[in-house]
Amino acid sequence: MGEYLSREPIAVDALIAQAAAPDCGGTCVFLGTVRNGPEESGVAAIEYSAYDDMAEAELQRIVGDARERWPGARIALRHRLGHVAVGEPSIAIVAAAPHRAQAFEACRYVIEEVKRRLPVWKKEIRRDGSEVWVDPSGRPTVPPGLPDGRRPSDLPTHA
Amino acid sequence: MGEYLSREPIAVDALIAQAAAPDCGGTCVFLGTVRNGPEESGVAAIEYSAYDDMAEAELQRIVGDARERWPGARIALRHRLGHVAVGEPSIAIVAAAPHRAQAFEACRYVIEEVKRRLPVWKKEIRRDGSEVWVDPSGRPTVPPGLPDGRRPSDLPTHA
Amino acid sequence: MTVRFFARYAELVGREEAAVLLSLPATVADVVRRVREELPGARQLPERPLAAVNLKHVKLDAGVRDGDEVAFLPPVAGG
Amino acid sequence: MTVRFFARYAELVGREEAAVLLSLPATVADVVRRVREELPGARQLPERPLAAVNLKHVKLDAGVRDGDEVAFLPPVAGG
Repeated sequence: MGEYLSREPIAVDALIAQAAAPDCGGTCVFLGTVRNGPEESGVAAIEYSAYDDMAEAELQRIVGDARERWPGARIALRHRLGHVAVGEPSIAIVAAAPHRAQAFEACRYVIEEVKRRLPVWKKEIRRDGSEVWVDPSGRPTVPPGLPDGRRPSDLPTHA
Repeated sequence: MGEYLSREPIAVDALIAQAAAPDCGGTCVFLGTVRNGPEESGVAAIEYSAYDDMAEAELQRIVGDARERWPGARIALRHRLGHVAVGEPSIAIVAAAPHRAQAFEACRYVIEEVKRRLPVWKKEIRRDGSEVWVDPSGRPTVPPGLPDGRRPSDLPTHA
Repeated sequence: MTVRFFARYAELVGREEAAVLLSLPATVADVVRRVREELPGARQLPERPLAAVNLKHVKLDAGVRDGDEVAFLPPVAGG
Repeated sequence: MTVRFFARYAELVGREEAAVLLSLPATVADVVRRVREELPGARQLPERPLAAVNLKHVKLDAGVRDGDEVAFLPPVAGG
């Protein structure tokens, strides 16, 4: 895989070190973690799959866009694929910048674009052994055999 | 010292683990790092000092306020005192929450309140051995012997 | 051109890839129509899926050319 | 009551702590005035410094009581 996708656990410290620079006084990190909260009890793990080549390209575009918007920002990112257990991060984004506002804004921009654009999918692995595709909100999609249950106007459109 | 102030290097990973919980899917971390950028060339380190008892109390109040505003959020924080070298974090704030918006907002709130309220002061240690108190923006304060150079209306007022 | 299916769509169609011949000029919407007609299981795909051509998101009225890689993407869930 | 000075203010006043006697009722502003009159070096403190009483930020018109810990704080620079 390329720079951004990985099947290994994410080393957050190494990613922070990668973004660091002497002129960067503020660093914002976002970690997305597989959760097992009241909305999704019984989750043991999530299996992440991707359209690998496009996901790498899309992450390059997203990071490139962020660097253009916040020219002082240094960004490091890792998205994990494959089996990710509850409590482990599936994504880590680090944005270091001369001042903290830029770091927060760049980091937030990257995760929002990831959620909007990245061709990655999640299958929940339940403790009872069952598996279910989950939609972007983390809820199970309609069972196979039915269309998405979304009208065309709900689908994101992209330029 | 108490829960929040420390003279030891900050273990960011341990702080992230402290805030983690199975129902928290988003974690936002802020690191404030001693910088040596174009605006402050020649900085070797910063010596942080505090009104220790008040700083601990103020951090407890800030974290308490954040927990009240974002009830699902779990917050961990460490502020370093003493000699902190360029590139090392002087503060680390971790906010974990069920959803990412809460994590970002709670983390940002805590650092903004820290900047506004925390009785901590910085003395820059330059590479040439000189030392200078720096004001909140990181610029040297006026030399001793003159008043702050701020009119009363510039001073933050607190309830 | 090559058409690729991912995640739940690959399960619905029962395959991850298909070769499709179309008379040009044609759009992504034409590819969707052809795939839904010709591949068993593909009728279960939405009529207006999220689509990509050559690793970029596109709208359904985007043109396709010989040699393009067209992909149908379930709602994305990264992060 | 006890008055404490921090960081640059401690350097200006040449000490970190002083005991101050005031007739009550009195405010933090009265403490500032007394300190600026009585302690050498304290005239260099601003007339309206940031202040705290018993570990809490206060305005200068806040009242003080016997036994209070009053602190004068240079502009804060934490984080």
